[in-house]
Amino acid sequence: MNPAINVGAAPVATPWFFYGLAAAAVISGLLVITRRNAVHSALALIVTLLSVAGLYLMLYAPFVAGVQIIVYAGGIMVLFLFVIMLVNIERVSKERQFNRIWPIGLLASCALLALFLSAFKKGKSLFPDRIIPLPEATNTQGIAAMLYGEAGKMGQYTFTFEIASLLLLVAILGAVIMTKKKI
Amino acid sequence: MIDSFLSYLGSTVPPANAGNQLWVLIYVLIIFAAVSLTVMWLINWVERKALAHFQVRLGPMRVGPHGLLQPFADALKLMLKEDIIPDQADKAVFWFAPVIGLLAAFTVYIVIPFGPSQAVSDMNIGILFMLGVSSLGVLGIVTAGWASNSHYPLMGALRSSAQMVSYEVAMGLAVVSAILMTSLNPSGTGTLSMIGIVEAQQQQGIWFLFKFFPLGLIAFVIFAIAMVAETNRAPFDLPEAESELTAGFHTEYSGLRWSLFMLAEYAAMMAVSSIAVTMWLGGWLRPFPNLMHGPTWDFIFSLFPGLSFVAFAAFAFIGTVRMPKHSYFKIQTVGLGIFGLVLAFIALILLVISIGGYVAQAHATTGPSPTGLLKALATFNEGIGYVYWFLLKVTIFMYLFIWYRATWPRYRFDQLMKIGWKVMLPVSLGALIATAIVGVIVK
Amino acid sequence: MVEKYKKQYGSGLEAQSYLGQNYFTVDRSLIPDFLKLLRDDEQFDYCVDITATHYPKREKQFDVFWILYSFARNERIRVKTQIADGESLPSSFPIWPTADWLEREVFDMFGIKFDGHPCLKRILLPDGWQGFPLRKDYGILQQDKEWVQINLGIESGQ
Amino acid sequence: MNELKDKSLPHEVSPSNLGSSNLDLDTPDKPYLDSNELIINMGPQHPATHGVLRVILKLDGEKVLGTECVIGYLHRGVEKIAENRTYTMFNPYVDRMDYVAAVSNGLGYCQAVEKLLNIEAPPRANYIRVILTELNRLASHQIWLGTHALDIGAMTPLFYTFRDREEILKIFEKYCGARLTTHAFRIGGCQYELYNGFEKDVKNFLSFFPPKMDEYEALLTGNRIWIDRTKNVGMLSAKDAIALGVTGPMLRASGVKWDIRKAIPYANYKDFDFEVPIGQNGDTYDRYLVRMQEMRQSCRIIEQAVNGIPEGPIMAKVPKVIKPPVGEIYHSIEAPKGELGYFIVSDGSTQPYRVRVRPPSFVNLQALDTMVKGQLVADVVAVIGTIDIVLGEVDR
Repeated sequence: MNPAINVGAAPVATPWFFYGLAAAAVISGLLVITRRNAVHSALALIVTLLSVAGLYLMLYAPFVAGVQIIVYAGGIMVLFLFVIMLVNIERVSKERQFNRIWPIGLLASCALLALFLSAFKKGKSLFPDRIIPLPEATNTQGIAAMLYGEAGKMGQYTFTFEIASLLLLVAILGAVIMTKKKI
Repeated sequence: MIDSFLSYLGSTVPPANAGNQLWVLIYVLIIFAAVSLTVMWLINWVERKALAHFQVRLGPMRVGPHGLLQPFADALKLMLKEDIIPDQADKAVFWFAPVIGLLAAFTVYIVIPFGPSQAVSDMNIGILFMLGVSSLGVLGIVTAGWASNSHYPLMGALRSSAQMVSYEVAMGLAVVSAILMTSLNPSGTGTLSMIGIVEAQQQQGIWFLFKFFPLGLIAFVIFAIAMVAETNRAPFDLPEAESELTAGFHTEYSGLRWSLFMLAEYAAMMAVSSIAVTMWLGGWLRPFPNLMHGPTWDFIFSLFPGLSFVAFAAFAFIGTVRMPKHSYFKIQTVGLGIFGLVLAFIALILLVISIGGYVAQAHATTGPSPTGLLKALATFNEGIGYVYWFLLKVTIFMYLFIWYRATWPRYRFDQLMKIGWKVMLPVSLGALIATAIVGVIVK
Repeated sequence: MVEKYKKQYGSGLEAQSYLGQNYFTVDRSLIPDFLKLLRDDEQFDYCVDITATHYPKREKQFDVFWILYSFARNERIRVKTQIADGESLPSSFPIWPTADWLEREVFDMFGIKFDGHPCLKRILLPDGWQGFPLRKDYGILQQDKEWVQINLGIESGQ
Repeated sequence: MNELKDKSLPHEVSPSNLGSSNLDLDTPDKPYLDSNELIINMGPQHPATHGVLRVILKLDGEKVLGTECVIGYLHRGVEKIAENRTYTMFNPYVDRMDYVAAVSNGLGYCQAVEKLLNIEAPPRANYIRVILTELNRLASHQIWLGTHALDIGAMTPLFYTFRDREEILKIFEKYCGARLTTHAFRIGGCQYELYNGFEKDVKNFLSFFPPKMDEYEALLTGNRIWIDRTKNVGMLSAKDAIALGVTGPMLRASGVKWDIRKAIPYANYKDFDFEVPIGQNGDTYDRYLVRMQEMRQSCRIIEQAVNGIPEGPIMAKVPKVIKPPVGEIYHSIEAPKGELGYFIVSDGSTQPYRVRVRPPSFVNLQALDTMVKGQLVADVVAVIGTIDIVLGEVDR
């Protein structure tokens, strides 16, 4: 929340909201990987996703926040829960939670942390002139323009976007074929 | 603080957009109280009475005249009832599940536009927010079913999650086709804002229900079916199918927690009805706002709220007169009479406000804009008109919910899924594509 | 029909009639074959009921009845056989699936065992029940007394 | 279900497939996608099991792999009671078996004892018996319709049927003082002469009831959801039905035109002109239609009977002390639920040596497993409803 980025727009809320949401996201993120009970993990993941949605709102990106809630919290997580509920919880809770390659995991985490730190350090010099500060009223349109284009012109990401949707379609068909024995 | 309170009166944007935090708080409180009360008292009573009369029964008759106080008695009973948490249940999740459902159901009301400025917030992504948050309601049901650690609730939860995820797709597509229609505005851009959608209908001079006939109607019907499924009401009440799963996901719940589920269910019913009204039935707009405009028409339509209450009061008085003349019914007779008087008093106030609004409008056309009381009356008149027409339309939907429940048997799970995926989804997709094509041609 | 079977089975089979209702009294050894014959050759395809009667003073204590009906002939007959206590009968479940519960009930009430029944266990009474209630020598009062003494801790429920 | 239909029964019946409704709870079938099978206990306290039926369901998700009925929760030892009562004293007990069709139970018992005594009830008594029994059939079918529809989720028909059943119960009450367990008949005829205005009451009912039936049908017969929920649900082919000993409307819905009132007429049913409605597919919808048709046919019978009640005595000459000669008799009638039979063994004393009741609900309930295997949980409820059981009769 650098006020300098969003020139002319009032801050959505006080920085305390940011700290609150960030803390919620981090804590529930930790709960996701430490809870033995899979349903608890899933619920914690939902809290993480909602906190992140809140962060998007603070960044004047309501569309992304809305999509985050609909797709992840409302859709995917419900399916997650659906699947998890069919699993025998008692058996799972007796199994080992972490596998043996934790050193590699630790290494990866350290690398990620380093990446974050460098991004944070260099962020100010990297991003300001590349981020287009969009006021809330038009950034949904902005996303649309990038994805679909406007005034007869193809958007910046139209092709990539369509490729992604095609990929998803293929994935769906694959899933159907794999599960259905005869069509 | 008082300045802030007064200065906002008559504002044309919702308080959150005006940055008026005091009014945000007031609105939230009003909406929360009003929704809880309508759900707890009015809808509960109407549903029981209407259902009873469908089924050649009388319904509640004892607590209060014609059972008017029955919902309060029930609420009291539920609050005092022992709150049982099963021994094997996952206690934390069990405790939290109804809260999730309730939160989701009530958060939605933030963006529901009862009028152009009668909403907490006019969000840019209003409809998206609404669909997203209302889809979180299923989490309450799923976690409740799982946390009960019992077979029937688990099956209810499984059914409910599958059902909601499936019907959300058709629902979303139907909504998108209405959103497409907003892009035919004179201004040329569509909107996701709930207020913007209603305004688009006003600007285009047609409810989206009738736009591109029958495309708007198809989308509306799809939504109207999907919203019944989303709220787990008959004939799609499989997650709580009484005769199959005893009570589905809330089998193990009792007392206050159970009543939270009921509250959430009814609040969600009102919320989805509000979406339908906003998207297709012109939201807060009164009938024919463009054809029949002018002070006289405004006045005639502004009499409706007052006249409705006159009708309610008349019903109450007729009931008072027809009450059996027996000492046993004395309290009830007096109570109903007082209730009628209260209604008549409300009717009087509403009529005064509408007349005051007419006078103010007449003043405004002839001389300088009115101030003081007259201005306040005009403002109230306008606001009451908006809220009245909006709630009237929502009421129709609420009544339909009850009607469905009295008439239809319950679908089976596989049939429900088949309808969701094989009928509703293609039809709504087709309607969406057709709407887009027609829209491009028209534009 | 009667003559045919009399010839075939001889003394093991006796055809009688009482108040216009026909019944065969057959020897226990003929039981599965004769019933199967009735179903296959005489079209008695509907087994109305299977039941028994207890005569404690007789040597062969039980009369077991099959009440059969033929849709094609619109005729109802009974088959009756006598067995002693402890003897078992072949199950008629393979002939008429409806015999499943009917035989279970006979077992439940009389303790007559049916060989080849898929799951011969008590049906109306709880699994742990003692004795067979429809036997004539079943002590109702004694049973009742025992139950109240164990479960209610009182001397007698009567 | 299709597998079962193709199987030619009863001659190649395989015991593991048909009739034996005994779950092997310890050895699960092959797991599907490694998901665990669910063993669910439906009842004895469950809103849709019509009393105290307990069905243990083995489920794969929502699909039913097998069922086992656990019955006997309402067992009162009626048959044992009979051995300790005189013939007359036992008469009221039979009303308590199928308590929604008490009159039919009484008719069956009285006629069985009459047969044993070799006496015949006088024609006037027979007419009264027919009228009351058919009224009772209507009442029983109304309860079936209401509860069946409620199980499938339609709440309203329940109240409609109970409203109209009330009129029938009023007639019973006026006739014999009781509404439910009527004990309307006596061995040898009827105890009570018709009250004044009986014919008028019955005729009023006959003009009142058919429009109400149209009302039920308006709610259900053409209802898309009702059809979806009942068509092809709980299929029972004619061969299966016969092999399982299923009788009554269930057998007729499977396409077997067999009604004891026509096949082996009792009372004076052969005097009346009525049809025996049958179904084609043997599914739940056909059973619904058959029962609805039966109700209309019952109205026809009542109409003919009430217009032709002869004068005369209502009791045959029955000895004061009923002491039938040694012998055994089986007599059955077409109760609303199927063939209700009484097998009475007399040893020449005043008490029956053995009374065996052949309960239609009990035998019909056996078909549950065959009918629901491979279907969904919701269908179990529909099928229990369509079998039309009364646990008082199943458990006796």
